[in-house]
Amino acid sequence: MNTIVLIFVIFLGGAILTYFAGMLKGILKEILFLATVFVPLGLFYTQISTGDTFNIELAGFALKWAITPFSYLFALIVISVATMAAVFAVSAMRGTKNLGFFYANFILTIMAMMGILFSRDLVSFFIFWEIMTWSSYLMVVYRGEDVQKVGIKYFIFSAIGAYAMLMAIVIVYNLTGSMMIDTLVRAYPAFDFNMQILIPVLLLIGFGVKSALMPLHVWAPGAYSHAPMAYTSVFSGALSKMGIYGMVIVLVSLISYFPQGHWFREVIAWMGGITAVMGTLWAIKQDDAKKLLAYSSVAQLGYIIVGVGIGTPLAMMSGLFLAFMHALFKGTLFMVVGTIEKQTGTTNFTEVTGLIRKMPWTFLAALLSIIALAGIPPLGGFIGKWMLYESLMSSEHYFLVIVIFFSSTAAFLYCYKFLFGFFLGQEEKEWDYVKEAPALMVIPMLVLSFATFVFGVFPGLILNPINEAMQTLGYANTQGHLWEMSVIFNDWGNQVAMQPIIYAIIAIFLFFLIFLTLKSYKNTRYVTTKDISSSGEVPKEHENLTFSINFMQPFFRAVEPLMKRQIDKYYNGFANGMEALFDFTRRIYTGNGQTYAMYVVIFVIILLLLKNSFFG
Amino acid sequence: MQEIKENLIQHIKTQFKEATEKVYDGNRLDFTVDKQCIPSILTYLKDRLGYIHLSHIACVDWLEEGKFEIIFIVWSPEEKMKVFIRTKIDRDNAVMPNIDMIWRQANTYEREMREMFGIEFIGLEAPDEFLLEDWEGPPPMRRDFDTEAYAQETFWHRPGREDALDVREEIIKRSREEIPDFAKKYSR
Amino acid sequence: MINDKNSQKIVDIIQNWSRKHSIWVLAYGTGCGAIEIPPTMTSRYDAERLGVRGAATPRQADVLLITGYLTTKTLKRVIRVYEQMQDPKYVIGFGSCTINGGMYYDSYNTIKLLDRYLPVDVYINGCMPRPEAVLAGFGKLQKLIAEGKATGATKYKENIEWYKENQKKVITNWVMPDYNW
Amino acid sequence: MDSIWYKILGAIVTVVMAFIVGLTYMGLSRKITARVQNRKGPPFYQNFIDALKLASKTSAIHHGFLHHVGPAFMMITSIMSVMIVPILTGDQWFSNLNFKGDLIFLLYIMVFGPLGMALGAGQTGNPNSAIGVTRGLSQMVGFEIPWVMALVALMMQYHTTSIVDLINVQHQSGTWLMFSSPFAFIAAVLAMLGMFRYSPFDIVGAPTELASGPVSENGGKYLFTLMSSNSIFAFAKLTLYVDLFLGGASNIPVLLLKTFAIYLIPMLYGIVSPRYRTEQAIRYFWGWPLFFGILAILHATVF
Repeated sequence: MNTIVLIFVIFLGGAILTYFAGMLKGILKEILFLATVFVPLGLFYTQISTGDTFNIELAGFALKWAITPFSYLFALIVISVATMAAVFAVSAMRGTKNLGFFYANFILTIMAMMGILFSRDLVSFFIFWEIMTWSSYLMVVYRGEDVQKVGIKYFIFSAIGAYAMLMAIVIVYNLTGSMMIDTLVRAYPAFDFNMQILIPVLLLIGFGVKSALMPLHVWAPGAYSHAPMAYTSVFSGALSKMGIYGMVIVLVSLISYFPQGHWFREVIAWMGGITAVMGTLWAIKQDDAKKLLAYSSVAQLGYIIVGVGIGTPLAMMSGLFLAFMHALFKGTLFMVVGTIEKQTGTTNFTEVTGLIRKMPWTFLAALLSIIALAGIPPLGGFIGKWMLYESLMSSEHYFLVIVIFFSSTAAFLYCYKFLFGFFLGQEEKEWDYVKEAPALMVIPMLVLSFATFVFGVFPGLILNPINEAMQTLGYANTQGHLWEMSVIFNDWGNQVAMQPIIYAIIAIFLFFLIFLTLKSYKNTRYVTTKDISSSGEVPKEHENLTFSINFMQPFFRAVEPLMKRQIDKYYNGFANGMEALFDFTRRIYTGNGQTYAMYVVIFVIILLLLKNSFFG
Repeated sequence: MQEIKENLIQHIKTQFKEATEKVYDGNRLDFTVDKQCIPSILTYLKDRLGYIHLSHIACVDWLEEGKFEIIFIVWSPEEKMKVFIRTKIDRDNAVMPNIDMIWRQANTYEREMREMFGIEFIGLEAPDEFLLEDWEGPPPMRRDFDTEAYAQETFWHRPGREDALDVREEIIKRSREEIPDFAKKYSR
Repeated sequence: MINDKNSQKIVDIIQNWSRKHSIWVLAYGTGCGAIEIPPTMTSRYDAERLGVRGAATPRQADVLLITGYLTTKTLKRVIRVYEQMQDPKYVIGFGSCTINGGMYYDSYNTIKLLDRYLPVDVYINGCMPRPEAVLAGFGKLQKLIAEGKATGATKYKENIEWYKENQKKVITNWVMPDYNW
Repeated sequence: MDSIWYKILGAIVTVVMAFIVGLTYMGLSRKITARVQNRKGPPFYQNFIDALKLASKTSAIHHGFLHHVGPAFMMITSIMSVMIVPILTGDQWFSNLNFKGDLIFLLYIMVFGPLGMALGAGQTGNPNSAIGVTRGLSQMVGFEIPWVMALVALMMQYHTTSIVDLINVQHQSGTWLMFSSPFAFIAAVLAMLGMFRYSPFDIVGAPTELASGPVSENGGKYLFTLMSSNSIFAFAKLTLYVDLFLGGASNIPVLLLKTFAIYLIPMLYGIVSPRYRTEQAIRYFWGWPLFFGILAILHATVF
């Protein structure tokens, strides 16, 4: 059997098996679950190389599954996040109800993502897209809280995206008579102007919803924060990248052949920039860690969209690099929140404080990921941001640079809030019972966060696949050295030019650490956080001195006018209008048989009149 | 002014028969009432007659009579009139009705009186200590509390100069100044 | 070489010189004495020219300046602040109240002798001492530091039992964390 | 091989020089402030005495590991920025570690230390520290905007992200960038007011209301490390301004003269100003400085 098919069979069988294995004894179903995640992904990583194909004829449509270097890159994202999240999920979800349901959906999501990456034709692409949407929707409503509000919102937006995409697919089939993506790409330059605009726009709506582009992002905060955290690290880390995946294909393979494509890209890039700013501002305001990370995901996807939207080789590379990095660090951060939720029972910054001495490894993972998120030098996020700035500069998007820079500076505010809120501050007696999470939860976080460090120092490890992927997309072949456009990389490619600087940083750091530790070592004491200089007052045990409510208040007083309007309001207004419309239709459908009979009579009369007047 | 005072006396007298008034010159008027009437007379003054401002609550220790006198001073910004409401309570059984639901700020005065005089206010919601931290002695503002003896007993004292000389002469010699006339009477 | 006595002496001289010329003061402004600090620090008397400068928190301060009477309630806070200061540290008692209780000699809740509770290096007498007197007090402290005689903190550590007993005698409800050096 | 040793030695000498110069400047600022207030003021070397005293404190406390390493984080930033900014132009010893695109690197490395320090301040558990940190971060978001606008204007005008290239531009054209792109200079100088945290932008430390904010739990050696890193950082920033707008310097006296001239701006502005509230400070930077930043970019697009 073809390995590609085998992978899907294992996934599908595994999903069904784990669903029914929910009744089984604990450890068995966990092993089953891990096996169904690891075996196919391992098969994929070892057995499949780019160029493998699989063709099938189904209901008159020719389906083609294959893997290109470009989809291989995204498959790497899926593999790295999904395996770690699976290990994390086993331990994190232990003891919850409906475990079989969770496992099955988890596997289905991964299968759908792999399917999207495999699909070379629009039909299977759409089918897998829908499977992904459905399984993620079921995960969003998994806990059964706020289903009305959050679930429906996610569902409606997904449906809008899916139908836009479906419409595009139908149009494409109408025009070309084929469902192959390659055919679409080849035929696109010959389409007439309206179709040339309409098809990308429809597709971009579909992909924009998943990648939480600005006007379509409103589902994201709720959905990200309501799904179980073990799943959200996949949701935000890998699943949102599927939108980026599609967007890159549309922007590069279609828009590039469109004469006015330049303006189109500009609009997308600016939308990404605005997404980044607004996502950041809203993230700062959140008091709930899940919501904060959700808005931060929106903002980070904004950066990626900026890079992808600009579309120069360097910008595209930075976008893809950031996509990879975002998957790593945001996956870790959601796992951190999941860990804290499991250990303390809450994710609110105003409640939990001072966990650093109780959960040091979790803190280390969070710290590394936050540094990567903030884009501070030795870690991976910095490389991506650097390339983004450089590309924006060289492509003369100067105001966009400032927008992005504002957003990434403001990101420090929520980065600090995240670390401070959970780990720093007063150590309260209330949380004395908290212990470090089990090793199975800590190890995936540490692996992913150290990966950000490794890729920050040796970005060539990712830049090589990105390089290959971009050459399949049609960027110029530069003997595998695309990254030399950026001044940051040195001649031998797979390392950063700042390597000596990184060594210098570490050397200076160690030097001063030794100085601080050795200087009057004996007389340096540790004192508890209750022993602070508080004007001589001794804080009593029940007195909480932590500063966590209204954390960034002065900043918000300054940016108040920006934050007044929330895009949700417009959607609510729109929804209210729709409701009024439906009310009106309900007045027509009274439920009375006689009225319907009357409608029929009136309709027939109108038809007759029309027939007489137009055709008579 | 006189008119206002008479009017006020009449009002109070009809409502509170046992109240005895004392008229002062200027904008001041005293009423002495029973301690049970205190909440009602203050409410009446505040709600009906416009005495909306509680200026002060004072306590006087009449040790010889064995009484505490508690004085409420209220003020009407419209009539520009100060009204003193006095009441006397037993020193041994110092219990007062609580009025901090009429004026919130009365709470502070009541806590202070509770600590300093040991007067119990019924239903006063302020459990913690207010001014005196870790105080274990008798209420210090009662007149039978001998503060000097207490201080002698509790704290160390630096022994004074045994010769108790007037060092001013020395200082004058050193700085070659003269003592001004008005200061001379203070020198020993 | 560092253990060599002579070189240690030289190091001591240099360190004492720096401590002498850089005095960061935490003014514990109780009572009326606090008002004498602003003129001392500002243009008229300008204590900064001697290296005397205000510190914001006890962690940064060298000198604890107690400007006036201490009730039993504030004594608790002062002890707390003194413990939070970093070695070497000095205490200046400021005004008659810290010396013998001053005008509060018969008060039921002010302590009369500060040096029974905290080791005072320098007293500045007067009620209130004028800024000139305050500067003279700082001068005296500088002299003591330079000579290595301002050893209040070591005295305190050596006689900690005695000080603790005295402190607990007036502060009956001892809720603060115990001494933690 | 020789050149590497030269560079390393040069970097160490630079750091020492930055420490001395920075502390001297801070001492001079105290002296000048005193003279403006009609006082005698401390001697200009007062800060060295203070630093020595802090270093010779015999005891120190910390509230946990991050608090312990916070000052070391701060020190990295200072030394890294001194090592990257070219101190003297055309000098083998003092050209330092600069490379292409170091301007962007500098922008990010400059926030690394404060953030590490902020984490240290966070672990102290002192609410004043946390409040100070939030104020500092908010203010940073404020002044970074005009500052980045000024830099972007320079970068787009001369198509480079390297400091050395910008210095070379000034050498070739013969005029300082201060005159050839004046709006960028104004925006950058206004941003500098916030960067140096003298009043009216001293909302982070704010000794009277926040008890010196993030450093309120640091004493002794920790405070010494912070103080020296602050002075080194100040020198690095001043040298950066000189390099960018005043044509760099070819020998040390000229460098000192130019840096001190720049340093006088925030200092003299600060002496006569009371403190802003946080949101006022942010709005200040988003007012005229932002306007000049936009002007600078327009100016750069026109030329």
